Amino acid sequence: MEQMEQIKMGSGRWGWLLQAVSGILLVVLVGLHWVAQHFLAAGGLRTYADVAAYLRQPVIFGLETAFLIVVTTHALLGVRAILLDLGLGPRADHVLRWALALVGAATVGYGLDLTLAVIR
Amino acid sequence: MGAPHVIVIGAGSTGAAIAHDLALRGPRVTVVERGGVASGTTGHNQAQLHSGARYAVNDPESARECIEENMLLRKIMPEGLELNDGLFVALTEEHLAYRPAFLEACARCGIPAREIPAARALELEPRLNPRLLAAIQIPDGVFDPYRFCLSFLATAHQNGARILTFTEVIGIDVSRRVVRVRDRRSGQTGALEADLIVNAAGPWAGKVAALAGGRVEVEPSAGAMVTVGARMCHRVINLLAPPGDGDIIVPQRQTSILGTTSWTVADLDHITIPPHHLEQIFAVAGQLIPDVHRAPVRGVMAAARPLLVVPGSGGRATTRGFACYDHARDGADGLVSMVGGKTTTARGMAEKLSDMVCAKLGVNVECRTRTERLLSYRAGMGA
Amino acid sequence: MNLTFTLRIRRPQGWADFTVTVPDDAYVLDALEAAERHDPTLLFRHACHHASCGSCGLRVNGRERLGCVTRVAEVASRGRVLKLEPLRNLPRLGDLLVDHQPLFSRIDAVDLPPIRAAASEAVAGPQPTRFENCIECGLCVSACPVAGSDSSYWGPAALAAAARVAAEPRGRDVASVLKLVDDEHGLWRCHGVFECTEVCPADVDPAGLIMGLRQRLLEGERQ
Amino acid sequence: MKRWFDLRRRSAGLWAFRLHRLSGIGLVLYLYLHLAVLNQLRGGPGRWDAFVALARSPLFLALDVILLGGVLIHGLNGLRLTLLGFGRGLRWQKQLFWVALTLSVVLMGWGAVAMFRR
Repeated sequence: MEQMEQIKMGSGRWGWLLQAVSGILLVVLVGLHWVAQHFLAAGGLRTYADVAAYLRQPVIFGLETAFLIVVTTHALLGVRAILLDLGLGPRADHVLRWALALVGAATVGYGLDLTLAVIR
Repeated sequence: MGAPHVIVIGAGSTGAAIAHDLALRGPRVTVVERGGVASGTTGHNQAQLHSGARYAVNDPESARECIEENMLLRKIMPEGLELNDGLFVALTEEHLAYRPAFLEACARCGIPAREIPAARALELEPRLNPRLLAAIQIPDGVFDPYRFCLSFLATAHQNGARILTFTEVIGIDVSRRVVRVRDRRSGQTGALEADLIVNAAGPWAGKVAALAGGRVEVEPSAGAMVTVGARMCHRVINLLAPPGDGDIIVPQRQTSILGTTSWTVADLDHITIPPHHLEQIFAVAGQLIPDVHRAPVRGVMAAARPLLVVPGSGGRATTRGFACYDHARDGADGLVSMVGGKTTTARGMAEKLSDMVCAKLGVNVECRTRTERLLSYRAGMGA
Repeated sequence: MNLTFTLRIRRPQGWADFTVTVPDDAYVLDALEAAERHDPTLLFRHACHHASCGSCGLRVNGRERLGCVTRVAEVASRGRVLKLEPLRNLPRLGDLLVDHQPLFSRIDAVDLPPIRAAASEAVAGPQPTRFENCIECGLCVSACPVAGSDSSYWGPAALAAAARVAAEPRGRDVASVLKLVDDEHGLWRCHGVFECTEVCPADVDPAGLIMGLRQRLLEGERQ
Repeated sequence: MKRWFDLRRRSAGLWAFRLHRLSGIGLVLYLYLHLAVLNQLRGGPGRWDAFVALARSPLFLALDVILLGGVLIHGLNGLRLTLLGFGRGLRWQKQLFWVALTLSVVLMGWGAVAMFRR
């Protein structure tokens, strides 16, 4: 049971692995995002129409959503690692986990909502 | 009247072993040490768990003490020792001539000494001088002096002893059994009352005894040692000859300690090594294991080493043995001093002194340190 | 030939300068003992004087070293000032004196045997043993930025000890030791800074052992 | 915090750690700044296209180059740390960092040229 608890809480080995895997994924996703947004578009930045057209393509929408989720996870795990380094007590750590989970959900929610708004 | 209180001055191997012994017999024990644990003689010693073979010919009493303690230490601190035995090696005809007397003396002192073929010795210790003529295996070993003391003190602490390091003795009123101390960390001074005061201050035993008006005849000699940054051998390597300078190589973790020499020192706190001593060490050790000349020097050190002056010899003769002085004899009743000896025999020395202390305090409890297993040196002692 | 220079020692109430003269091949510890003769209130720890007890660790010009085997000539900066500070991340007892007990207790908790097999290569006769490489001096703990900020972190020395137990159990229960350190305040808190390995005077390579143990846990028992 | 910047006599590993943490914090800040800026898309083409024109100014491009550098060093050092975490390349951990740093600077330079030329 204790092992499961560790997995669920993303602590220890699983936390590190999640950070490493999401990191590797990001190398690909950031690369794609950067090339797609800045290189394929003329002049390096997309006009509103370009952005809308770009996001409507299902593959792009999938990739950008995945990117949003992975980058948020990686970023917040990073923030947690820094705060853990400052020596949090178990109670503060618990509060931190919940806070970061909420921030993560809010971030992804906000991103999706924004993307959908642009597509409609 | 609660348990009698004994103050032990000095946290070297002697003080640590005495604290352990007394703590098991009932008296309350407080150890007072000017510096850190083993920051005096014990810390700098050559870390050799003596089999006694070195002294079998010319100091059989010390030799018997060594072998007895050597075997006991293997039972009470089994994980605190490197137990790879040792070799006495002969390189010249002169060394061979010493062999019969050596073997016979070892037998007399109960030291298991077994001759092995020279070829076998070279197999066991490939870096030995190939010109080796003969080799005798004896139960030498290696310990870590600092951790040796920490083990005794941690066990004493668990049995109620208080260990006050960085606490300096600044005065002793022996008639009222009061020791005035200064805590070097806070700078505050204080007085500790005791029923008996034990002086285990090693080379400084003379100074401490003088504070109480007692006298201890100690020749403050010193010994030089060199550590090279490579483990040259797995066993302690001795020269098959009467004890001389630089004739022992002791492995210690990933280094080897070459030594030792001895000379009389004026000021114990400021020892400078006469230059030729290091050459002497390398000269002799280099015969045992030629590679020592190529290994990087890692540390050069000098250790103050109290040699007991044979009473009445006018300071000329000294012995490696040890002595307990009850200063009731010279007008300082209440102070007992223990001087000389070696770390290997610390437990045995402590037993003799604790017997004397318990007799004086009317505590008739037998010594239990022959069988009592020591705690790990990591157990801690609250100091 | 002697060396005369200034020891600038970090004391509780601030920096204190001592001008000392020592032989040119003297060690930092010799210089400290010379300073102690001027001012007996100076507090520092020492025992063996040849880097096998681990009690004389300190920071020399900002870097963790053992006083007993660090030659003054090698570290005295051109301006002939040697700045000495106590080790970090261990309770300070005064001047250059720190309490090693938290380090000892952690290594004791993972139950590292003090003795190990001496020779890795095949040797004639019975397998010789010797003391572990780690002399529990605390230099790695002082150099580790994580140990500095998170007191519940096991620290490089104890994690390296756990890795050593896994590599050479000598009767210890490896599974229970790994369970102790396989969590966020143990193996997985290390950020691969490798400063512990840089300052280790006994070639223990704590960071390498930590990463090796991570590999073992991640990839399971393949060796 | 002062201790984090005590780099006297320290080696590559600690530089890597400092840079990794610095770039990490920078990237997290940028992530939320970026998401906030994108909110202008809700204002329709007018608002967004005006913002895009502004974003092409040299100042923004310069900031983007720094961002690129941060992403590169964080990503490449992250790969280094993952490799090390699996027990690989331990003997060359310092060299791996210098490679990551050099690669980042080179690619950053190339990116900058590419961006400014358009």
